[in-house]
Amino acid sequence: MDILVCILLFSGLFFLTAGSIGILRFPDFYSRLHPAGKLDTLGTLLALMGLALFSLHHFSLGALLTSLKIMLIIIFVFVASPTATHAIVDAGVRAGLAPWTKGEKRR
Amino acid sequence: MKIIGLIITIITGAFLVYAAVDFPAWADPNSPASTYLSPYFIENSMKDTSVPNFVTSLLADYRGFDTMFETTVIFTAGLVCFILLRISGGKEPETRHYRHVLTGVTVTLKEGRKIPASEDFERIDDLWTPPDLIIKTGCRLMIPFIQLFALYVIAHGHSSPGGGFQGGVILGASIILLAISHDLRTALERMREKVVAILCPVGVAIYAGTGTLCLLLGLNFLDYSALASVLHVDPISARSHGILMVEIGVGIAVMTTMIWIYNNISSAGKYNQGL
Amino acid sequence: MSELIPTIIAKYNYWIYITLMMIGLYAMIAKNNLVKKIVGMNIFQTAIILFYVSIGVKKGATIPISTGGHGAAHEVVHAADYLNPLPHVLMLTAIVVGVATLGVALALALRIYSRYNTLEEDEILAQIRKK
Amino acid sequence: MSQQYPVLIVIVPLLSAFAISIAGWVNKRLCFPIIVTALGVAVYASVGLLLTVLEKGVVIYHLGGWPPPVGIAYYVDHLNGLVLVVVSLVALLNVIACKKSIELEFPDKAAPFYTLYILMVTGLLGIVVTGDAFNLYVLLEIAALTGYGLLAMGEERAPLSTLNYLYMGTIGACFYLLGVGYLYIVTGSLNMVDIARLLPPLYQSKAVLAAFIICMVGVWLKMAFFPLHAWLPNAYTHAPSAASSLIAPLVTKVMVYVMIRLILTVFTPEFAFATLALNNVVVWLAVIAIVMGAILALAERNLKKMLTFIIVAEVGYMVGGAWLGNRAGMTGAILHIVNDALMTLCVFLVVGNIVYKVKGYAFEDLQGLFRKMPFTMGAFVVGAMSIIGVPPTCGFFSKWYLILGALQAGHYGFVAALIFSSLVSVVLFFRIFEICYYEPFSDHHGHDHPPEPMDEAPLLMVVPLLIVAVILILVGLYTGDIVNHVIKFAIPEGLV
Repeated sequence: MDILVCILLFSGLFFLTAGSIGILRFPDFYSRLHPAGKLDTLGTLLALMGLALFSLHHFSLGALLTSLKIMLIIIFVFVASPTATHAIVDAGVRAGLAPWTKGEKRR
Repeated sequence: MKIIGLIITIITGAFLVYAAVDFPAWADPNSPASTYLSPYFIENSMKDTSVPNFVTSLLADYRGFDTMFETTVIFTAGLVCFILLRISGGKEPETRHYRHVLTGVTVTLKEGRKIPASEDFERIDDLWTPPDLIIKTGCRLMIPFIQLFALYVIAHGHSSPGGGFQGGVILGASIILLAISHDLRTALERMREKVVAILCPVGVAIYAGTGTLCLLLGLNFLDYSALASVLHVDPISARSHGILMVEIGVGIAVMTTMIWIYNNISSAGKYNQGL
Repeated sequence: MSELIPTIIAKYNYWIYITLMMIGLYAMIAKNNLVKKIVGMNIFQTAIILFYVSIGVKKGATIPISTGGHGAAHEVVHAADYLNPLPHVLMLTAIVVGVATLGVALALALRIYSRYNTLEEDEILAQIRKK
Repeated sequence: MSQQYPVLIVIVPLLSAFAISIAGWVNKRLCFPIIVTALGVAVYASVGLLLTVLEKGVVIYHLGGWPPPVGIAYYVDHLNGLVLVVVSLVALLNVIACKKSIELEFPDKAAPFYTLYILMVTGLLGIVVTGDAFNLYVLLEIAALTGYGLLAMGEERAPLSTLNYLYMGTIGACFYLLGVGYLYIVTGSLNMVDIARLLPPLYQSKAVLAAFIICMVGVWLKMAFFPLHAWLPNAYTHAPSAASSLIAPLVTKVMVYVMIRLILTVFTPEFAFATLALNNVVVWLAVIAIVMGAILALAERNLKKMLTFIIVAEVGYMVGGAWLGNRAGMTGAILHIVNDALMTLCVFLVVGNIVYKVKGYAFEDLQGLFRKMPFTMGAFVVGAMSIIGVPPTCGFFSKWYLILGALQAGHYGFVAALIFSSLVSVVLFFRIFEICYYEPFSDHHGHDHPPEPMDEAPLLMVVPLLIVAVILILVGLYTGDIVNHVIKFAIPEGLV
């Protein structure tokens, strides 16, 4: 059980870290949203799943309620985060921001 | 100006550092702040008000008078934004735009012309852009849950972190989310300006009115134990119920103020289109 | 020197708040853009909020909500187990005041922008002087 | 009911603010009667409270039924009893006098304007009546926020000068809050009387010193004490006349009250004057404030702006008087809070009337006003005499006490500054009298204009103004009673 929690947490943290590095390293607005949208969502999901499992460690009704709440958060993050990323991309397109192509300078 | 700013900043900072040397260390359990008044609140909150969340009992009862003015500050901010920005009685623009909902065809009308009254056309603005389907659906999915959570936060402020301010802000955020994901006109159809502007003082008046009710029942202002005779409970639970009453007032006031400020600032007082 | 370092470590919350506050103050005095000044003002207020909240911390204490819940009215509560709730309450008020001030300041900035079409203070003053 | 007076003073205006705000959406004609009734109740309650205090001594009111220091308490003693009466009276007279100009300037926003107005009065009354250091901060912010709203409604430059005021005001309030935080960290209490009880063993602590200085700087920022005054003249000049004639008399004076309250009650005079030995520095600052205020006023060719610089100088009077550190100086400062509120109200109401009729307040607009608006200008003469300090009016007596205090303290610079600024005021006001009285006759074209017919402002504006002018003289005549029965008890015995 503990090992599973650890694996989940660490993989979540790995994706979050990778996402942060990606935000810094990618060349332009749209490609930066790629790590920001996907990796953050996945990292949060995994980390929260780990926490939900961890709270079931000592099983009781209260602990079950807590992990249910965490599961609810997971669902909402899963809905909200891609929508938000989509909204930002949409705004970028409407503002007339051209995507980066190979050979251009970083923006 | 930069050099003057730097000099002033350094002098002030040095003075504050000089004063901080005499302060108790961080997280010191024996500092005067932790030993003089706070033990009273922690140890007697349950006995006095039967509220397990000490912050709530302190906020809405022991120092409820502060909180009443805090709510008034929020109301004032909404009112100031309104009085500064709202352009009332604005003329109708010369051309109006309508959109046929089913086909997406946009119709532009000169002044004086009318379209056949039907459900098929909706009024739009000059800078209107079609709301994105994904965003619309995503937000429509989230808003009911956000509002439900807000009500939970208001109602559960007695025994978990939360209360009127937090819940009110979340409630306001749900309406603002509607305005962002669709457009301001849609949000205004749900919450009309007049409703917002009247509910806001009503919310604060619920707070002040609860206090005044206590005064009329013969005790001091905001002494909720006076409500015991009205609510038919003992004075200690009366305090708990009084706190709930004022939290509801705060929630209403904060929610409407957030919406009010958003409406005014995002449309610069014209109320035609949001961001 | 041997006394200085423990002092610095033991009171680091004060140094952080002073630094933040001075950043805000500097932005308010030195920046030319009105919105940047508003941001500086907000940092300034946040620094004070941080200062107050850090007063309320106690070693070995938990958040100020009774662990017994509603049913445990007769349970003895030890003050040392809970954080000081008073600064939290005061700062709830200060946060609200900060938000209100921010709203009013932004409304004023909007009015100024619609009048002068700029938010740079020197350009606005030049426009006023021209008249 | 009389034991509820302290809270009624604040609650009745507050509740009426919500009523006005709602009435604005239902029936606009209800707003004015509500605001006048509410302020009338506030005046009644504050006068009743002052009489109770005179009879029985300090009145303490426990809000929420919690005794201090656990809860918030109101302490009403002679000092704030007096200031309460002044604040509520000024607000009542001003709203009646400004009804016409509010309706003229904001035809469709009168209701929010009245709401902000009465919220501001609530804030000011609350600042004066409260006995809790943090509660004072909250009310300070209410008064400030409403003030920004009211001031920014004015001419086109008003938003910019108000935003500058907002920056300075927020820094000032934050400094005050920080000072309270320092006091809280060393004492653990927020109640003013309780802090004063806990402080004496800590007088040597650097934190208390810092708390005192930070609070003072914050309060000085808010009251526009000289080097920190830059926001005041523009903000007040461009404001709508109804707002400036409320804010100019009250805000700076209430802040002076806060300073005196901090010195007398929280930190006690022993600490402020004896332990710190900052008196001389502050009094010299006040001297500079007075002189600079007078000189800057002399340079203006605009009646309203000139008056705002006079306010800067008057703040110098009060701060200097309070920091002289003796009984006479403190008496003068407290008396000057009362007098200055009334005489500033008088001259700003005159400006309001002039703006209502002439639509301007530059010196060129004032020509021939004595003939055109005799009653308004008559009141202006009384107000000006009071600012100059001519005997039957009240301004003379507070200056008398201030000079007495300065002589007692051996501070001749302050005496010289007072006399200098009085002389400058003479020049300032006689220059205006000359323009208002003689100018149309010195016509360049050489032929006489037919004398302009009398064109006085409406009765609703003139009558309150004349009442203020009469009060100015009455306060002057009864100064002895005010000092002997009220102010004498407001100053602690320790101060000689």
